[in-house]
Amino acid sequence: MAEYDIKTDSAYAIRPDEAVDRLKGALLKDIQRSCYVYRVDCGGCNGCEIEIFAAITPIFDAERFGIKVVSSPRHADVLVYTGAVTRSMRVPALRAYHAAPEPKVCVAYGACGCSGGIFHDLYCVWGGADKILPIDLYIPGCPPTPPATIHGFAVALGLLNQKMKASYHLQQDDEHPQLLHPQLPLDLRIQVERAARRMAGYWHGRRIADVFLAMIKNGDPLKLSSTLQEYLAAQGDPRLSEIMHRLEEVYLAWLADH
Amino acid sequence: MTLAALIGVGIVQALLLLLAAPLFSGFARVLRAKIQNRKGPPLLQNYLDLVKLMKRQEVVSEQAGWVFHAAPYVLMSTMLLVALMLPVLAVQSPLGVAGDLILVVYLFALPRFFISLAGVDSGNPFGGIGARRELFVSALVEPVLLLVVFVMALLAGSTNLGTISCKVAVGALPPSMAFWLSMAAFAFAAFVEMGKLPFDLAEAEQELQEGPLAEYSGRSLAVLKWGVYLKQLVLVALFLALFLPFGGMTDLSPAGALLSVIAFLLKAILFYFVAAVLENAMARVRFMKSPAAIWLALGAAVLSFVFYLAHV
Amino acid sequence: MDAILFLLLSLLCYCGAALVALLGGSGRAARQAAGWVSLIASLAGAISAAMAITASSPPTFTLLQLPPFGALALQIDPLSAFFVGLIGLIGVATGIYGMSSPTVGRVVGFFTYSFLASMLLVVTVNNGFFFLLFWELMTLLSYFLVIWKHQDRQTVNTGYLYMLVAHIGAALLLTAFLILYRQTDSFSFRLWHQAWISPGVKSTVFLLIFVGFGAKAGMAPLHFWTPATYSAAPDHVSALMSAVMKKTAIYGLLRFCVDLLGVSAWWWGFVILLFGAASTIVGAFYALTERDIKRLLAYSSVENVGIILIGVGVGMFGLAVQQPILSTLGLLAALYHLLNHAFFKAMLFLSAGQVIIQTGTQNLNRMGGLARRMPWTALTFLIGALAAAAAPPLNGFVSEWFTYQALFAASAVVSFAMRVFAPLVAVSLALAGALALMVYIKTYCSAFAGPARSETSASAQESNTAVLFSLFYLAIGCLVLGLGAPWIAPRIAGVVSQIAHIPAMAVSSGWQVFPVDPNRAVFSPLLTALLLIGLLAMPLLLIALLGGFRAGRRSGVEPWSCGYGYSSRMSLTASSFDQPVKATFQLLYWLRTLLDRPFQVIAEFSRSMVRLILRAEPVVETIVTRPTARLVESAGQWIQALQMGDIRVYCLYIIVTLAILLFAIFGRSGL
Amino acid sequence: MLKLIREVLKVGQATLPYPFAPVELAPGFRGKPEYDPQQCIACAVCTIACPPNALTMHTDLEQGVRTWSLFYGRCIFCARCEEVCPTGAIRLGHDFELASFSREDLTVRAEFRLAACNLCGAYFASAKELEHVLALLDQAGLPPEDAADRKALLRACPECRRKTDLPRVKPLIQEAFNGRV
Amino acid sequence: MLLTEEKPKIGQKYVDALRQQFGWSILEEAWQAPDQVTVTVELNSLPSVVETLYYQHGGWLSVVAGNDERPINGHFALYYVLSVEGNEQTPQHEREKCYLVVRSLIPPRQMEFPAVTPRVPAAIWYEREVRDMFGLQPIGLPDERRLVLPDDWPEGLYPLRKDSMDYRYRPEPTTEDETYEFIDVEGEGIVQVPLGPLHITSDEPGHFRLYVDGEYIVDADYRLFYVHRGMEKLAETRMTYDQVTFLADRICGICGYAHNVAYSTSIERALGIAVPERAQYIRTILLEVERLHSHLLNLGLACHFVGFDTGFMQFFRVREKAMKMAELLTGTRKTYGMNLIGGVRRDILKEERVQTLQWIQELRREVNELVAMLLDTPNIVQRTQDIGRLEPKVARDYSPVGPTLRGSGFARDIRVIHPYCAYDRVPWTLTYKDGCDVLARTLIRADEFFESLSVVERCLDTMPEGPVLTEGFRYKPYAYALGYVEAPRGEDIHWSMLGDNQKLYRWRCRASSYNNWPPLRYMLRGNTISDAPLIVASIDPCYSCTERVTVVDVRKKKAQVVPYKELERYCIEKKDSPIKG
Repeated sequence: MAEYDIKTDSAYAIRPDEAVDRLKGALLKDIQRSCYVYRVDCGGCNGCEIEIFAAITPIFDAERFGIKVVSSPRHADVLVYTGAVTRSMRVPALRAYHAAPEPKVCVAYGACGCSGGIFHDLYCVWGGADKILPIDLYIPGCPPTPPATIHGFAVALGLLNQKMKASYHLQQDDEHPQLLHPQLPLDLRIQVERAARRMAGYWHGRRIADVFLAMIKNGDPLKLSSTLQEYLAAQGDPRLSEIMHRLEEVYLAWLADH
Repeated sequence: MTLAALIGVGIVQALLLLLAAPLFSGFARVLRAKIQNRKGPPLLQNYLDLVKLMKRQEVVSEQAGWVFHAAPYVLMSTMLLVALMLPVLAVQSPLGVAGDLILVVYLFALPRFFISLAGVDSGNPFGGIGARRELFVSALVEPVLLLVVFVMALLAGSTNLGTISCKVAVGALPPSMAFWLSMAAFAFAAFVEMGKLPFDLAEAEQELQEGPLAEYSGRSLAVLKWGVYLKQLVLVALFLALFLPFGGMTDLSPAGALLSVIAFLLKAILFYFVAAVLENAMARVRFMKSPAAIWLALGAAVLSFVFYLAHV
Repeated sequence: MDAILFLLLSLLCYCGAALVALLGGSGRAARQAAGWVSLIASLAGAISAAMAITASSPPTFTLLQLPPFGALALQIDPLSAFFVGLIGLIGVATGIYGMSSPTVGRVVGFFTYSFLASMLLVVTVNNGFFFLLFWELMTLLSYFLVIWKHQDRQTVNTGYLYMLVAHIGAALLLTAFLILYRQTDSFSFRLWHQAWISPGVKSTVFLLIFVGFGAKAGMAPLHFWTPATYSAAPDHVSALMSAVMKKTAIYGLLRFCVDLLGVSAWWWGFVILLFGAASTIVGAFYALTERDIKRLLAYSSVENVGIILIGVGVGMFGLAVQQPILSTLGLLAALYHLLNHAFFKAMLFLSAGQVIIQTGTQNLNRMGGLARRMPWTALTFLIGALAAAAAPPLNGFVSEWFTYQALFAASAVVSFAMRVFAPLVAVSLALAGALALMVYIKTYCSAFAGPARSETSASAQESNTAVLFSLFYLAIGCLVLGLGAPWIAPRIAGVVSQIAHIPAMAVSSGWQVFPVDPNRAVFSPLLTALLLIGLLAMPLLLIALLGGFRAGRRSGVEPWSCGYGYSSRMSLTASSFDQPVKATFQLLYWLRTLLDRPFQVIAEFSRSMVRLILRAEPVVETIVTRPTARLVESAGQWIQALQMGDIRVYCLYIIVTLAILLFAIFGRSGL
Repeated sequence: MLKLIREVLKVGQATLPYPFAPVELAPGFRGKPEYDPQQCIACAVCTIACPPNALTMHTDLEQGVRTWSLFYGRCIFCARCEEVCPTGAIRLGHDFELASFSREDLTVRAEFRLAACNLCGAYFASAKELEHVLALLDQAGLPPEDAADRKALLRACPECRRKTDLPRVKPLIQEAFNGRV
Repeated sequence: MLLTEEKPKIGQKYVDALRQQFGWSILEEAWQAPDQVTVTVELNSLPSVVETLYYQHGGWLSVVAGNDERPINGHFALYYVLSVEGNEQTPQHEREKCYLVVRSLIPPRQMEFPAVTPRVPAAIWYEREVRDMFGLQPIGLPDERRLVLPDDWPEGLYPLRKDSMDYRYRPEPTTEDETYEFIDVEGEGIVQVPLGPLHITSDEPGHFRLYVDGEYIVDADYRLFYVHRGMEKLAETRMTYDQVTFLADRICGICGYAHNVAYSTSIERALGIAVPERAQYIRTILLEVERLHSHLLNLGLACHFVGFDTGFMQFFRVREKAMKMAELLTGTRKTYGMNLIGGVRRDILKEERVQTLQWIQELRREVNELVAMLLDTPNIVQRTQDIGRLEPKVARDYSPVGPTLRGSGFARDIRVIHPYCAYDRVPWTLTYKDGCDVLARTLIRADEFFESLSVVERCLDTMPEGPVLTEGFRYKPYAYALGYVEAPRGEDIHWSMLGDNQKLYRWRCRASSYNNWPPLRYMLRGNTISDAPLIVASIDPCYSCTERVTVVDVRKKKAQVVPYKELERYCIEKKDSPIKG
């Protein structure tokens, strides 16, 4: 969608400046133990903003690393851009950029800040902070949790190393996807998994279905009921019992069909 | 002590105050974190901040004139001058030849003039409002401060800082109701002047985004912040010099010097501790209600004056 | 005689300047010529003062003898010399200013220079009758200056108000003088001083004189005419009125109450002290809420007169209780502040005048950003503002410091009233000081700092060289008066000892000044200034040590306004500045509104009364007024610009005053 | 004020030691989607389900290559991909430390080969997907001849399949139309 | 959708009353649910009908949706959604409460409609928005300014028209600086204080222009919708209707789940899906968990804005427990992504249940202590009492919602008026106060917090058995219905209309703050600058959901300029407000 990207020759547009780029390396050393952060909300949903707030509150306390959220971009060392950069926020965001002293670190925060997130190609957003200004660090997440925020700042300041690596996989010849529960008939597996998902959702459902299918697979079908009883007694969870019994019903119905 | 020795002590104490000011503010910052159940920044964080700010680029608004540039320097130099004059380490005023208590009180007005002016000069809308608030509050506090100064001066028979301090230190002023009330009123006035919550009206972060500080950046901000820290410590030192000048040197001796430094640090820590507890346990005063609180201090000051008249 | 010669020279030159201005046409050349002549006059005045102050006996010169009233003699004793010097020093500034300021045209020039001459006469004449005569002349001339620039109804009303107050004051003075005349059978100051007068009479005379001069000095609560008057007058006239004319009232107070009568009761000083304190408070509060720059400065003058009166009060109290230290301190503080105020207020008015010329408005809300357009004017205004706000170590602070010391000394004396009130007055002084700080920050901010709030303000031009010269002259005066205190204070103390007839006391040694007793307090303005400047090195050193100078600076960015586009309407306005004070001290402002009304009514009433008189007495008009008017009219076509009605009224005033005077005297001798 | 001080003293320091010690996460925490390219069959279900288009797929029919890509910078961690993935190739793990200096480091790409139609030779589906479907057919336990039939059909592209199937379907369609009309 | 005849139709009497009063102007009625009816009225009687419902039958304006129905029936359509609750004359037990949607069609050649705003002020923003998004001119609307679209958006391009543009089309900016015209307040020396879009206290962008005389706020104007991203268009284009739940989560980072539920229920109602009981309970639990952390956030921020940072930190410390609870129950702290059309994606098993119950105990105890501490803190009451008053009359005119409304003495909560999920099955009590000030609103939040704890507890204890998800329902083209939820900030309401391609035809989501913004101006007037952030925070605004502040006093039909002297007097005396009435 290149044709829809911003082309504006704005008075606020950022021109490349090599001198500033060179200074950035020195900056990191200076701000490693004292870092003033200014938040620039470019049209986020509030999730990111509140998580940044949460990162400075007692449980996570970013201030112990000398990180402080300041109220004026003039004081800022790091500008944190959240939100998908709406049209109305483009100029204010750039004003904040120009208002901050050079050099500075610009962080794109959250899915929207990194790329526009779920809004990435909409008419009223520009799709991420890096569309309008140079970004030094991306902190993905929707929203990034406070620990993720702290980790992100630590990476930005060079205190921790980046964990992410680009990966590119090329299909190999010996690559074969494994079948799930290959010993069980397909329709039984699918029926049980569906029932489990309907009863407990995709996440619990899969785990429960796996346990159940393992019981079928490993045990004697006739003894299933007692194995199940033992298992459920050990778990002591009435809801789990209900779900398992429903799966048992599905299994019994399947057995009856075959 | 000889004049030369006194001047030496003055220089030492001014440097001490200058260098220790960020430490004390850092201490307040750590206490603040502790009251919020946080781990908080390292004790020396303020130094790191200042050093960092020094190395940052300075961004200046197009509206700003030279007053804006001058203000931080005026603040620091004026506060250093006061630091030279206060009896901090010695019971005498090291630079008593320059002026007396009235001069000290008026010296606080000089940076206020410049900082407020700078707030407006920067063109920043909040800078102006901050300037207005700062001046309004100080207009209310000034009479309190002066009345207390007068009562103390009358008790001691001199407006000379060293004289008052000496007399209090050697117990020549019998502790009276007038003295205690003056102390309370002065402590309150100093607290307000320090710009601590609930009276940080000019720099109210949530209301005014740090007011006059908002437009500053880089080394100017560093000097300004340092100046503000120094001003706070100087106010504490002034309070201690007037009311609790115990432990100060009378002669120049290594032991005395060490003792006086330790005594001062302990007293200042105590003041900062109490101030930190108070400032973190309260909401900011609603600006238009701040006079009511200050009338109270004025009341205390007037009462101390009445007690002085009645020799109580 | 040398001093007298210079004085006469000065007078002549002022008259000459007036004539040059009047007859020289409206061109630049005439303006400059008049300015130069007046400059010579002022310098001559200053020299005369300098000579007289060191003279062993007061030089005197008798001009003529007018038997029933005594001799018209000029005498320059130290007190007179002090004021002659003041007029000369300020005259220098207005002279230079007048050379280039378009406001000082033909008529205004004429009146200005005659006004200066009249003031010289007021402070040097040593005869009650002539004092009053010149006093009236001074009032009349200043009245013409007030109504000259604007001829709208408001200004004319203002003129009436001014005249009314001045004449009520004059009437009181007249009464006092007549009482003294009855006691001594003479108008001669010397006789008044020597004669024995009963304390009761003295006190009556004191009260009359105090109120009479108080009104002229703009003391609260008789200050109400000042803002309107100063606001209406041309800027250099406001400067003269505030810096000098007001001070002649203080001169009168000192001359009559301290020098001639001698203080006979402790409450004289006490009353003055209280009125002084009230003036400081009222002046400061009202100045704060003004948005008209000249009204603001006028109210500030009220405050400063209050400070002067506090000094006078303490001094007189000291005389009454025979505490020469107290008297020395009080009167020293008063005279010193009087001098300081003249300097900084003249400068403030003159630079305000420049601002008004450039922006075309007196409304602070519509100025702004002038510091970038008029940097030098801004600098001088800033120095004036700092001095006026009593920022150490400028001159305003030095005299306030003396005032505080005087009050401190007063609170230590035995009198209970003083022990209670002196510290409270000090508190009011502190409050006024803090408010004054606010006033001047507000003024500087609204006019010079921040963004321009009007188009004229955005296109303002720097003042011309001559004006700047006069501004810098005054600014340097402020610095010298501040830093040179250890050398200037003893001179003033000498004057004090002469006025109060007490032995001279040391108030300074070396670099320090002190309140007679150096153990009580010392203050060294020069040392303070040097240290303040020297200590500026400390932050610079810190920056250098921490590598701060390597980081660059980027300027020219928009002020940060929360990410929104900046607009000049976001910057603080003058009205917005003082609102918290206004809201907190509502009562005070409510009082003003309440009191303003009757005064307006009185002014309106007197105006209609005058009309009535005029209509009822056409005879007087045909016989006296019209010929006088015609005479003045014939002085040039310029006179037509004046409203005829006004001239008639004020000629009438003079005539009525003189008639009463003559009647009183001859009526008595006839008996 | 006293209540506050009491509360403060009671609670003590609440700050977690992270990053010096790991944080405790809920077992069902939705962290970074972990992708197992071995298990992926490039069936595109996830890319269709993904609400923010963090998962995209590009099919190059000329080269016979399908590129699957995941951009963490756009991911909203909703786990729809996990929910719909038929082979469990993508699961949301507990990793949340995703900060990265470049967009590139936030991308995972995998390139898969396409299967060619055994009738016309055109590329039509991911080879792994085809293989997986065939394996499922085995697992479904269909009768052998039926299974072979289907397998043969599956190896053809949809176009060819339709053509092959036409004779069988035609009468059914006609019947349906007749019924209507 | 079709309803069998036996089901009672709640609200029939209002429709009958309308028919009686307006006769032939009432063209059609259609029932979407037993308590949802859409009445099509003749365009010219639209204002009268809405006014009648609003002021005579106790109606509250919930949302106005514009719709480009030209592909369906050749017209533009307007839907004025009112929650009609019976007027005060009706006895309490006889008050029927239903959603009555007034629909009008606008022929495309006309492109204008009579504005309702002059009769019902609450419609002001909605009609401005309709003008922005569809180019339909409200005739008689006093405010000509844009509301939603940014300043740099070209004239004449209306994003929500079906034929106007691709959803990805990004026109070049037309301007580099703001062109929005703020109201001009007369008065010597009035300073305009800008707050935002980047202000430390607003964690989201929005621009407030305070007109201050010294410290006092004489008037306020605002420009919001900095967060307008165009998600309604997105939902109608790129996404399928079942993906929109994940978009609805991201309307707001705090109360996203409420939107999610509102959206899901609107679709479920339109399609006639019976959501399993257990899913209803789980939704209720999560809605209340969301309220927990949202209210703690607001309490914390209220402390923060008055400079009581310790309180802020303490509330946030405790709030982490609510966040952990959310993480445990949903797998994420904020944007839960828990709903599918037809149910929820995760069940609550024993472990989660036990842990949650334990945290609830802890939260109850700790928050109890913190609230006591807060009220005990000197000057907190002084800072909040009589600050930011929302007079009941203003509230009635502007239809604010949630604690903002309940603080002004109205006992109005969607959970009671139009129960959904499990709210009619677990006992709980409604809180309202008549302080009309910040204190009242804050205390309501504190009370609601504890009530939410109880609701979660009771739901966990009484959760029914059964599945959590319904599958296998049929997609019905062009069905439409309302979904509504009482979010922490008030009623969220979604009006969804399905298309014919597994997508939505039109989605109108209205967040609670949208209705709370217009009366804010009245709350700000007469207070001081110190109070402004607090007052704004007291409506607990959510900029992103509203995506949008400039209010014009519609009763006076133009930007009302109160004489400055009057305001000055009012600021000082605090009585006889010149703005009232």
